[in-house]
Amino acid sequence: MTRLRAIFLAPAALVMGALFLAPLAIVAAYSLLTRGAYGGLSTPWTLENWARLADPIYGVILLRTVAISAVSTLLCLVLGFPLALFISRSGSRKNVYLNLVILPFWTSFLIRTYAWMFLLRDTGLINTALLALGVIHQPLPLLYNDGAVILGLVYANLPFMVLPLYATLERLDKSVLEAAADLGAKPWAELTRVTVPLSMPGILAGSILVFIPCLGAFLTPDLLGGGKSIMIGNVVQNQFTTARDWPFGAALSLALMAVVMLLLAAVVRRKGAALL
Amino acid sequence: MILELRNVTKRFPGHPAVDGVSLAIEKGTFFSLLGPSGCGKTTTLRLVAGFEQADSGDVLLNGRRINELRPYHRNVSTVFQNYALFPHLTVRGNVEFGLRRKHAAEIDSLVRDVLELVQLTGKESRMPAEISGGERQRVALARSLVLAPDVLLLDEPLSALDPNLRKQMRSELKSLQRRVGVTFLFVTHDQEEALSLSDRMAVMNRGRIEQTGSPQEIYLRPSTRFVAGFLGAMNWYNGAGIRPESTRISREAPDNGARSLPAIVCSAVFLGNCFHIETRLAGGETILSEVLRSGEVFHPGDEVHVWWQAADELLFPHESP
Amino acid sequence: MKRGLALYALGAYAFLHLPLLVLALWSFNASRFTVWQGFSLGWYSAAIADTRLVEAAANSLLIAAIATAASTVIGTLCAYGLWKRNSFTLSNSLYLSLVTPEIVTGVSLLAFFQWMFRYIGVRLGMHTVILAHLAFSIAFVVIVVMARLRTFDASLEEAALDLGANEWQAFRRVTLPVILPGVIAAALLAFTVSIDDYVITSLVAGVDSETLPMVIYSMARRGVSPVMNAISTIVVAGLGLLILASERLQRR
Amino acid sequence: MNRRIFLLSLPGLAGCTMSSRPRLNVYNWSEYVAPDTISNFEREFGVRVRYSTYESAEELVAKVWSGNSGWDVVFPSNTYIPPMRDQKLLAPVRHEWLPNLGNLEPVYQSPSWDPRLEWSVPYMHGATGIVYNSNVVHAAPGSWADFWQDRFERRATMLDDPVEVIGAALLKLGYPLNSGDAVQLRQARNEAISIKPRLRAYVNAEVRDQLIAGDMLAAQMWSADAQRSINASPALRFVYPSEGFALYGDAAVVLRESRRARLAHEFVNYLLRPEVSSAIALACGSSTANAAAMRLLPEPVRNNSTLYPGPNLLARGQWLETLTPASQRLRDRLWTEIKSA
Repeated sequence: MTRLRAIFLAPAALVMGALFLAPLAIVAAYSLLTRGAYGGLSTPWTLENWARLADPIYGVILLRTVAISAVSTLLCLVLGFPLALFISRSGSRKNVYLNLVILPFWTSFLIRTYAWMFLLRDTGLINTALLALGVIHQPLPLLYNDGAVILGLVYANLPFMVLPLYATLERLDKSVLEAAADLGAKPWAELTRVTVPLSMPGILAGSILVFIPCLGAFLTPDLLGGGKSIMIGNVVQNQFTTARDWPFGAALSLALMAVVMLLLAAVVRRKGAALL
Repeated sequence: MILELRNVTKRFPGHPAVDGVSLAIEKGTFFSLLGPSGCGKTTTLRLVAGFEQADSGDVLLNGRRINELRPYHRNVSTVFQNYALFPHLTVRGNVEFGLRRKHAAEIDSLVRDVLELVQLTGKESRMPAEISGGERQRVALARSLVLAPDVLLLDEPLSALDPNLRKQMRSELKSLQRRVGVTFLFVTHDQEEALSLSDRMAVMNRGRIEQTGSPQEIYLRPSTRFVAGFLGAMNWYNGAGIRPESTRISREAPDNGARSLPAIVCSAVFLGNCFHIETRLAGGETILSEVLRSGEVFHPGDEVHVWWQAADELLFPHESP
Repeated sequence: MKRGLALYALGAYAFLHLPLLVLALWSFNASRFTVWQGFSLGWYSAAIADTRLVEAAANSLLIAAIATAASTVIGTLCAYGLWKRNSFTLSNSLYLSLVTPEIVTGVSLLAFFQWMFRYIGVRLGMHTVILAHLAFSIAFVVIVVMARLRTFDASLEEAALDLGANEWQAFRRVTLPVILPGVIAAALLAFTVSIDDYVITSLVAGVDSETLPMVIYSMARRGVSPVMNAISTIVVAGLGLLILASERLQRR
Repeated sequence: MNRRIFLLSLPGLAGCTMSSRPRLNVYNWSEYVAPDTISNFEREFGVRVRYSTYESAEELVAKVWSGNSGWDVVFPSNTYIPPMRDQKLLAPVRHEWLPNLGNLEPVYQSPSWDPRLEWSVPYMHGATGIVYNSNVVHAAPGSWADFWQDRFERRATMLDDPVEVIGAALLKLGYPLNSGDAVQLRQARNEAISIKPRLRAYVNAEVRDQLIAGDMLAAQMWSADAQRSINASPALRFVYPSEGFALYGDAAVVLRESRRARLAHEFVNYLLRPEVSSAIALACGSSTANAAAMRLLPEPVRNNSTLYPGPNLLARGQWLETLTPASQRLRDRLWTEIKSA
């Protein structure tokens, strides 16, 4: 068995080693270098980039980012769980329904975002419709605020919630649910006391898969939030683009990754279930 | 001996699960391993099946040492507690799973025969989720039996069934074993199952075998306090064990030389063919007696004498009480 | 309850598809701007005539197909191996790859490829994009497959071994078929992240490997053009029909 | 499904890699050539051109910085030319292979970032100003200070670019666009923060549709994008703010790594042809640096002050310069503060 396991793990180990860890080591080395005169990399080696992280402004931005990401994750769960449940219980059509979830995501992210902008803006579809119906008299400021950012994050990450949830819900033993019904559990009680606890691995996996990309998001706050409130992903992105400060960008992103890893470890330990 | 375990030990982190177990099972016997949960009986079974490797000692099948053989190289087969039927395969698919290297015609006749044996003819194309619990167990049995194993290993196969079905399957299992003549190694925590099914049995506790023998031997002459207590009810008095059915109750003290003690009736439960009467002795000990219903009737609070013959006392001189 | 769930799902689907409908509708608009000026297929003919767009769409599909196939196989095997016994290093590198901001993944891979190719002499191109997609989609596959394996009854596999299958056969004939829905879900996810990726792709792409998101980003920079709506509609409709067809075939 | 797509795509893949004709790899900003510019060159010179585009200068720099990107000709912004030269990424410009170099406008024959055109050949240029919708805004904004007025409250946008936002604030305060002075920069930050509540968003070209539809009254915008918006909606107007404004240029360079320097120069020379350059300027709505090409442009375009502001207006403009590391770092910190305010 050990040999087969080793054979099974070898390709992934090779890919992760060569295409992730080795490149990451380069970035780690970057974080110890100095920004060149024009934005490249140069010696001397220094810890200064790491020292700059002590600046409280980054902490504030990080907290804001975590809050927005947490709200988005929660909304994804609220929206995604019943959807996944519906798909997992729809018998032979479930593959079609599952694909329907994914389908919008085979258009480019940017195109979907522009479509949302078109829906949300002052002269957009939603405001026009509401004005025409006489529900409102002034266009609602739907675009360019945190609400629009959260909407965009929820929309962009919903499949990452639905897919793992579906994978566990689909597997839930029908007999368990029937037993629960047998024991007199009302549908709601069955859901909260049987289905939800049993699908915890999926809930956890989905939440992590949504929360993490939210933390790194930068285009959604730019396009739907109008760039008015910055998320930590923007700060990282800026270091590698406009600021051309790769060493600081490297230190910042490694620190961010460390924070997320610790968060992840805490969640995984508390819930007693790991993703992997 | 078709299966022999010689001084087999298996340690899990922290504790020995199987501790120096030796067993010898003759071909064609129905052999039970009885013990409380966590006693190491399932681990012993898994050592034979090949899912675990012994740390020391030998496992011999047909006199050949099989310690290092992978499960698929051992001619033994397991019926799992939850049956472990393959949910993506039909009944037929499950049964022919192990027959891959044979000719189609041969497979057909083998599958037909074994399904007939377990009375599943006509359900070949059902999925495991579409059949009843009893039928699932029969599929699990058929799937193993079709391979004609030297030993069939059964891991509490009746525990997943409801009580009525369990009784029925118990007798089916016994007659099936008689008919096919395959050696059964049957693991259970249910003494009644072990006693009623086995040709021979072993009682396990804390990774060790306490006693091996026929059901009668073990029931009537338990060699340790644990075995005595685990099989059937047992009263303890002054370090001696007395079975409830060996005790008698009367209003007056008997004068036949039996050991007799004054007691007060605490409860009397009518069980149809007998009464279970619980009495309390002067020292505070309680004694359970099983008395025939044709005898005298006692009520709680009655002052009585409990007595038994000294010959019926079970003594364990090597163990401290 | 059942009806409530269906209604809720309907609402969720509406939320998911509303932008899609908007952009599809928009692609039939005669005007370049977001004002309706009549039905037209002009943007479609423009999209099909745009060789760069078509080539990029083909590149995107090819990259996503190869990267998905590879990462699904490697990721499923890896999930299975980790399920047997966890490997601290490997599972933590997978976690880490998941929490790495895209730009960092992109920059690090670019640096790595450039450093490596200095010695091997190969340049950025299709292969580097595929490798990059493989690298960032494996973690998704492993996680989804693992979620499925967690509910897999290990005694099924022991039963297979017991019935004479060796470890590989047990995996192939029992474990894999049972976890297959999870594997398919994982593949879908990998395909989705691959076909939609812009940040990493744009960094590791070479002269021959422009993908659809890259072209769309470049077009969108100068304002939204209905041509990209048209090509998106074509891609989605095409893949949608493909899925429907394969579904039909499977059921038959 | 995957297998089928894979098989269908294989011939396409093969087609991409097999060709015996010499090939030139050109990496340019998006929408920076006319539809037939590349195909005409291919036909005339019997070569293949692999033409691809980038969205940001950073994307370009990230690729070419290592010196083995595979590209031959790229088009960096003027502020990137000195660093690329210092990093030894650029091949020297061989004037003898560029007979059309003389077509450039005099001012671009000797730009501040490369006075003798040793490393780069100016291509297009532009400026940053204010676009407003004259249907709704009756008093035209004339300065950056106007932008700070309440009348644009929540119906104006600025570019999502620290150079432009901090730059506009610096100019409003009367400081130089490229200031590296910490005090001036901090004041500019305060200015930028003070206008933030009145801005609807920081967006780039995407705001165009919303300007046309009337969601927004005014926007800070690059001149080429502004011209495209005006083409779509004549009610829009572009102004060069009175305090001054940013000027930028993009130039063609041949990378040192190129193994086809001669062909690369042929291509640059081809771009310098008046008819080619004017076609590009017309197709993209950008401002050519080529004087001969300008003369070929239709009268209204040539006299379009958005694209060609003329010497009087230009005198108020300030060329963007390569920032010093210290200034760059301070500006990034201030930008983060502005964005998170």
